[in-house]
Amino acid sequence: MKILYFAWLRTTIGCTEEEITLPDNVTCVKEVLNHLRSKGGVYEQALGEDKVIRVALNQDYVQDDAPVSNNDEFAIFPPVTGG
Amino acid sequence: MKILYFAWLRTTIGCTEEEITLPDNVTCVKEVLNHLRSKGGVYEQALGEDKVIRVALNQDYVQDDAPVSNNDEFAIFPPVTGG
Amino acid sequence: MIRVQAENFDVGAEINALSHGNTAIGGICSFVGLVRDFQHTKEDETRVSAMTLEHYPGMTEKKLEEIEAIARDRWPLEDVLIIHRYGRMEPGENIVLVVTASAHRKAAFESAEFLMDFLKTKAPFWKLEEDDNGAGNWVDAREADEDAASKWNR
Amino acid sequence: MIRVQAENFDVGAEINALSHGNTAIGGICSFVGLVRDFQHTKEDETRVSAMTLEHYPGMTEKKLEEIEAIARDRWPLEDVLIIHRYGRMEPGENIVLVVTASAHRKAAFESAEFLMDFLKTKAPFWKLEEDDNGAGNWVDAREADEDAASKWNR
Repeated sequence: MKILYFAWLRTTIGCTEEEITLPDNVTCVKEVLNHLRSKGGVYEQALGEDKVIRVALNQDYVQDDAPVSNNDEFAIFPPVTGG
Repeated sequence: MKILYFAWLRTTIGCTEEEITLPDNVTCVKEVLNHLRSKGGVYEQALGEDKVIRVALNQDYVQDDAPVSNNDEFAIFPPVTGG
Repeated sequence: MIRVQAENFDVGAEINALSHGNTAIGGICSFVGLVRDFQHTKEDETRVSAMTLEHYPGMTEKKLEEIEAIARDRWPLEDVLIIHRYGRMEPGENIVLVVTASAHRKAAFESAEFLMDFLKTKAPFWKLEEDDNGAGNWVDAREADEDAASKWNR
Repeated sequence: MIRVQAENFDVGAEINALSHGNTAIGGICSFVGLVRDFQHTKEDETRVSAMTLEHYPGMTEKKLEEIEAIARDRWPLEDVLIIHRYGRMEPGENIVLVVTASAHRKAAFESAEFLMDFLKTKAPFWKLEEDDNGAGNWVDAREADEDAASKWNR
């Protein structure tokens, strides 16, 4: 699965984009976030429960329970501030 | 008093502007309108009770009971349709 | 600033000129009203070929200045422009322009809509439409315009 | 039509181009958002010297197209233009432009305001402000923007 980070998530994690292989027990958005968080360090810091983040799956906003697969584009970012 | 007519009031009465001297008993807007109406013909036609008209006194909208004098500019026109 | 004129105006140039160099402005809202070539009803396909706007010189300027002052009092505006034409205009031509500039988006939008609603009901202009049969008709005031203007009193 | 670009754009030229020749248009509403040189609070007089807009290429275009389609579905629009820039911009520069053209004034105003409210809450852009001390700060989302957008669901 391709993971993209934007804004302060990108600068905190220090990475624009990475490729991960989902473990078999990771099947929805919330589980992807928990999986990344379990890597600790900057991931734990960026994805902590106190952080307000949004997830887009294949460029659409999704909720925590949306199903995921290894072919998806998974983007994590703060609430948007354009316009 | 200077009387101005606009839009269909102008075309019905056939006059852009006229000067009248107010009789002593004509002291408010409503009385000016009645005075003009009493001239009959196109005045009666243009200022009939069924007609929706507006009055501006010295270039401000006024109600029927506003006091008038011979020095005023008195304009009669339909509801506006600009913009 | 207000302008009442017979000549056409360049919407783009007016907006560009207004914003220039004031870095307190966060948003500029504009509205331009144009002459439409519309058919009156499905049954009556007569189209408007031109229209003439009559106005009340003196009172027009006075009312536009009052409307601008009310908007500036009600919203935090960096700049305001109102241009209203009079005389004969053909379909596609500009009739009126309002532009409002503010630090804030909501103030710019609301004040521009307010200005248009008030122009429609308070500025002494009257439309005479010529249809493609050559007939001239004074346009009736619309109740919807009065309703739109009255909401600002709430 | 939507455009996502790094280059600046000419607000006036864009509006003039959109209206050209369509005599079904009765009103054109536009809103341009600009970079403000604002001081954060009375106590903190630091001013923004520039900002950089990061975006999500691909998703940005997709969301702007969706937002345009929703507006066209909801209001009778003759034309719609959305331009949003990304990259580094200094105070006074254009960030975003929406233009809506309709036979009717109310449709033009409402749809332009709708587009801006939805851009603010749905389009994947993030502002990084540089203040005049050289520090960079990611701007927090405003609850007021969410409130403004949510009113269109009523």
